Amino acid sequence: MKFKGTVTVWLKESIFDPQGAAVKGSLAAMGFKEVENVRIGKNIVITLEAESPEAAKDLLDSMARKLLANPVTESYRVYVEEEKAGAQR
Amino acid sequence: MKFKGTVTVWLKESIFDPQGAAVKGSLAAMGFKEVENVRIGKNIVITLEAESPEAAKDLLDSMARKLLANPVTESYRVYVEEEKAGAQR
Amino acid sequence: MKFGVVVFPGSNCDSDAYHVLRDVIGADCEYVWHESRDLSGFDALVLPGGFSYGDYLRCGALARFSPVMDSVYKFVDEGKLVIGICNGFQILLEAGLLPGAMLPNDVLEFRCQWVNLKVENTSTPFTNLYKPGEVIRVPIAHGEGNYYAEPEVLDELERAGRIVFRYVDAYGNPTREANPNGAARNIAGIINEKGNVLGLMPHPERCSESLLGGEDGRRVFLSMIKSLETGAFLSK
Amino acid sequence: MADTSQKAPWREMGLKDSEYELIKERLGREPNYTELGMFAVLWSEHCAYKHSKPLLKTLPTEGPRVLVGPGENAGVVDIGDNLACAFKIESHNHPSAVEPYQGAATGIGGIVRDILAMGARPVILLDSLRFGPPDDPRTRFLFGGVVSGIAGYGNCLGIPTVGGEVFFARPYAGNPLVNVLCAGLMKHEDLHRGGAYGVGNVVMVVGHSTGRDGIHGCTFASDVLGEDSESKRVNVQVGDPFMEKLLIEACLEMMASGAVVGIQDMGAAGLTSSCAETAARAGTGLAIDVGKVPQREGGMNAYEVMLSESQERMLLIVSADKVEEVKRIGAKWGLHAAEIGRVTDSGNLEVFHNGKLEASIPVSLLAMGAPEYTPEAREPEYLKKTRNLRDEDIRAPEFGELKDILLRLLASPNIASKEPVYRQYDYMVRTDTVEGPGKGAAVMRVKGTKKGLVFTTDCNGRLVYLNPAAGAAWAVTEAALNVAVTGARPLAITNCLNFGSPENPEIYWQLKEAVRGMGEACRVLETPVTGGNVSLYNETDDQAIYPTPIVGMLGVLDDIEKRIDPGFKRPGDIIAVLGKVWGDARSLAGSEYLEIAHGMVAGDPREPDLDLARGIIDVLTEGAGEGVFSSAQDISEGGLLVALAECCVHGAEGARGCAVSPKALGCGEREDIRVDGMLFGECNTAAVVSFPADLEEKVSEICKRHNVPLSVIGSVQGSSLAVETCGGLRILEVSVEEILSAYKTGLEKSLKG
Ligand SMILES: Nc1ncnc2c1ncn2[C@@H]1O[C@H](COP(=O)(O)OP(=O)(O)O)[C@@H](O)[C@H]1O
Ligand SMILES: [Mg+2]
Repeated sequence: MKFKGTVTVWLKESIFDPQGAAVKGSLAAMGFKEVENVRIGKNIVITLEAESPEAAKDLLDSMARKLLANPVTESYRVYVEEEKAGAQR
Repeated sequence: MKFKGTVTVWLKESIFDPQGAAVKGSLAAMGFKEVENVRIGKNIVITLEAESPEAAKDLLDSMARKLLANPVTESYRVYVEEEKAGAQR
Repeated sequence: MKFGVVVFPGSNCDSDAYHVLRDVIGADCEYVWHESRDLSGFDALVLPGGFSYGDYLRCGALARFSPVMDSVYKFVDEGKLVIGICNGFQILLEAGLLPGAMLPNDVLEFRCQWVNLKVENTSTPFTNLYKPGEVIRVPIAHGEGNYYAEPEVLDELERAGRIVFRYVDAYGNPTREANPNGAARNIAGIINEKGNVLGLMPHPERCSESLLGGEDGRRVFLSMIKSLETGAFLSK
Repeated sequence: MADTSQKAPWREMGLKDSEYELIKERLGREPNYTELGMFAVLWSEHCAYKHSKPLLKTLPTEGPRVLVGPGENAGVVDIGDNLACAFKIESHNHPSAVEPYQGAATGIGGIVRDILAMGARPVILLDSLRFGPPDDPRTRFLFGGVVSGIAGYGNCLGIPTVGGEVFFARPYAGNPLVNVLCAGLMKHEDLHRGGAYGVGNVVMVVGHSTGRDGIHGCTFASDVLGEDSESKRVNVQVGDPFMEKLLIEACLEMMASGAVVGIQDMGAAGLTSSCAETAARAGTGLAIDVGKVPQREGGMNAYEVMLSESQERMLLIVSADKVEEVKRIGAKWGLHAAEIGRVTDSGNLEVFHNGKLEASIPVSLLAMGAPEYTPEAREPEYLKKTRNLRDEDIRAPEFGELKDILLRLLASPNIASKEPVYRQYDYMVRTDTVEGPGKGAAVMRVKGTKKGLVFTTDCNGRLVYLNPAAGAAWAVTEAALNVAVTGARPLAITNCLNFGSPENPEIYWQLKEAVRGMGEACRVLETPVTGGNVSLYNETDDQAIYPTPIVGMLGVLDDIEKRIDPGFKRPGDIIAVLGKVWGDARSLAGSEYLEIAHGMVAGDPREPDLDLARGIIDVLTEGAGEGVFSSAQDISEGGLLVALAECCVHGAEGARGCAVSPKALGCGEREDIRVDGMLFGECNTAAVVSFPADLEEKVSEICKRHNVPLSVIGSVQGSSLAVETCGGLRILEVSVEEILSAYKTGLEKSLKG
């Protein structure tokens, strides 16, 4: 079966996110005063073959641990959905 | 009310994503042969004050259009959820 | 005649441009703080290289919202000259003053090196002192110089002679090997329709003195001065 | 506050029982938890130099050009024209081993703030790197991360990274070395110091807000901080180069405004060390309130604020009447500039939290009271074996093998071009780089003068491992010759002593010997030590690194137009060796050749002939000044043959080949000479020069005057590197294409495996 996995990667909460801070500053300067906080992370979408949703999730988890996220500074989450032919992102 | 908005930003499908290709290559070299495609995007999480979910969404949409995504190369999506105190990401 | 060099938070080639204009060429030149809104004293502006706002989010994306940019639009409307170098080019793209956008270098690395450029259009206020088709040597230093635009936009740029500099080999051919970052059609620099806004990734200010290994860049600034003095290639 | 008498929290913080007792005795009471934390960080090896101070005192630190020696944030050297250069090298090894990108990035951030603290504008960076074998996946991960971290931070700051080193060897596998040198320029009158002078002056924190980052995990005690601090604990700091760039501009503007009485970076141990050190230097006290420190996250206690290592912050001591000016400049650059306390005459560092006294410690005790240790030193066992390298242990290669050996040496990642590294660094920004990375030492112009500044970092850890005193002396000598072959005069050094655990007597012996060798070389070459850094405990699972005392050297060219470089210039030029090439088996000790061709790390490196080195430096600088030399290159890794190959690689169009015969070097006259020793020996006090034939007499006259042997060995010609024996037999010919291809692709190939 084919799956679409999404791994979201974030700087750990206690680590200052300079990008987010700079974007927040610009948003404020542009008049978006409602903004309280901005954090920027990565979204990695991987289409892959696997036997089952669980197997896909395990694979993605292992990719995240080994390559996609740096455990020292980042945390990650894995989501899996079945890929339907012609599905819209 | 306080909301947590997420703006995901992607390179348009028609544009080659070298970073995604490089990650795919690394994954293959590490033995993850099941991977068919990798694309990398940004995840921008913004906590903000707004009157209603619709108002929050409108604000986020406007931020995305003006700043968060570059319309020449990128597309975006906006998601909104109510921020619960102490909610886990 | 007076040049302004805009200083954004994080600009770092501002003093290089200033040095070349004032000390090497002897032009009248002043820094312009990014919060300034008055550009009335200036005839030409340099948006310098560097990492404005850390290049966070996207290169040039945050600088485009600096207060000075409102006045830059007016400045451009008035037909005055604006040159964006490296990060300055990225800011011009983000600001919509030039078409297209930058992607990360296809090598996925920052690249600092000398490149060969072909001067494709010498009928501009920025290149009128070069010979048509001349190949010059200029340094680049960027992580995101992979120029992108829709094919129709590229065709239009070609047709209108708005591709001013292209990455080429020593013989002037725009080969794949000569392209350091994957830019569409080997584009290194483009000009706007009106012909008064130039953006380029290479750094002419880094090769304006022989001591630094080459002087091919100096004529960019001298061309601007000549245009301003004579009115040649200036639109009104 | 937790009752510290119940357990022994100081042990978790890294203090010995005896140190805790000393604190109690000198303080006259038990320190509370916050105070203990402050002692623990300031009395750590990193801050207090407990094991190295007695040794460092033996290094020569004075000279007519030294304006500021060790003790301040960086050394400062007079370079003439009322200008001064501040420079220093520092390590970030341990953070880089954990998170290579951020570790290297914040390493740049830290050393740049040290230079800024002297009042100088930081203008130059060099990086000296050591990794494990290139075919190890861990090495590739570390290498990639470190190089992009340096690029990411340095490029954003707009400070060119103009040189450095990369060396791969097994002992660095678990413990890479990331040393970064920064240099800055200023006018003499702009010199600032890190002193909290003037009772009543205001203490300010400028730059980033303070967060919980970098507070070392082991210093947390859960009963004090509660469960949820566990998840918040992060020991790696994330750099924000954009903030650092703003900090540089803002601090320079603040200093120029005349508001700044004292300035100090906040590096290791953050607020604690910067407060204690500034007060100690000035003989004053400080009273600060951590509640006034801009915080990133709410609810930080005094302990956390005092120990935070959040990056991109500076401590300023400001005249009371200029505080508003400093705040205005801070606001202009979008930075915090917060008043946090005052200079007092109490001699104590008093820490309040919203008015409540949390800590009060005499600054002298905190900053200078740590004990000094002189541990046992014992000559290492391994030396018995490695020293014992005899002539017959090294199989002499057949002539037919020489070409292959040369090409393998050139492709060795330790010798091959480092372009895959430095092309990621913006080495041209600021438009002062006249000779960037790639050819040898970096040559920088100084705008508004005729001068050039020349920088290099050098150290061959393999030589130091085999003979610490000689190896460290070689590091100084090689650096000096690297500088001199540009035509510049070496002025002063900074150093970073990277060693294993000093509590191991064999390692302490290495350290002691290396410092002795370095000191001796610096004395003879008249290049005083203006500062530096010590990084100990570089080991994993009992595998210590090669002892690696890195030397960063500064030289000055009086006239930058008279510089020379290694590349041959004209066919027909005479090629000669200045100095002495031994050519015997011993000169192969610790050579790249021995490791690559024979798989051996062995031998007992000779000490450099320092008087000869001095002479060579005089010949090079004088000769360059008179314009006699076409090119010059020192002999180091890979020996004479690799030096010649490099002269070809960098040669001008049409002048890339040469034919040489080492006959004039004594081949055939001395019994102990062997071909591989002659061609690949590294421990030679020598340089290769080329010059037009009609200048031979002049060159020879200069050499005589300085007592330097001059041996003509061949000439620039053809398009290959050709070597003949004394008998006239051509034993080697390699085309320049083959040389270039091996040299240019070697590093990438070895990293790809
Ligand atoms: N990590 C690095 N960063 C920048 N430049 C480097 C680095 N490593 C080596 N280089 C440059 O490559 C050249 C050759 O290095 P090396 O063989 O160590 O030189 P040297 O002969 O000067 O000791 C030098 O110009 C050096 O500055
Ligand atoms: Mg060397």
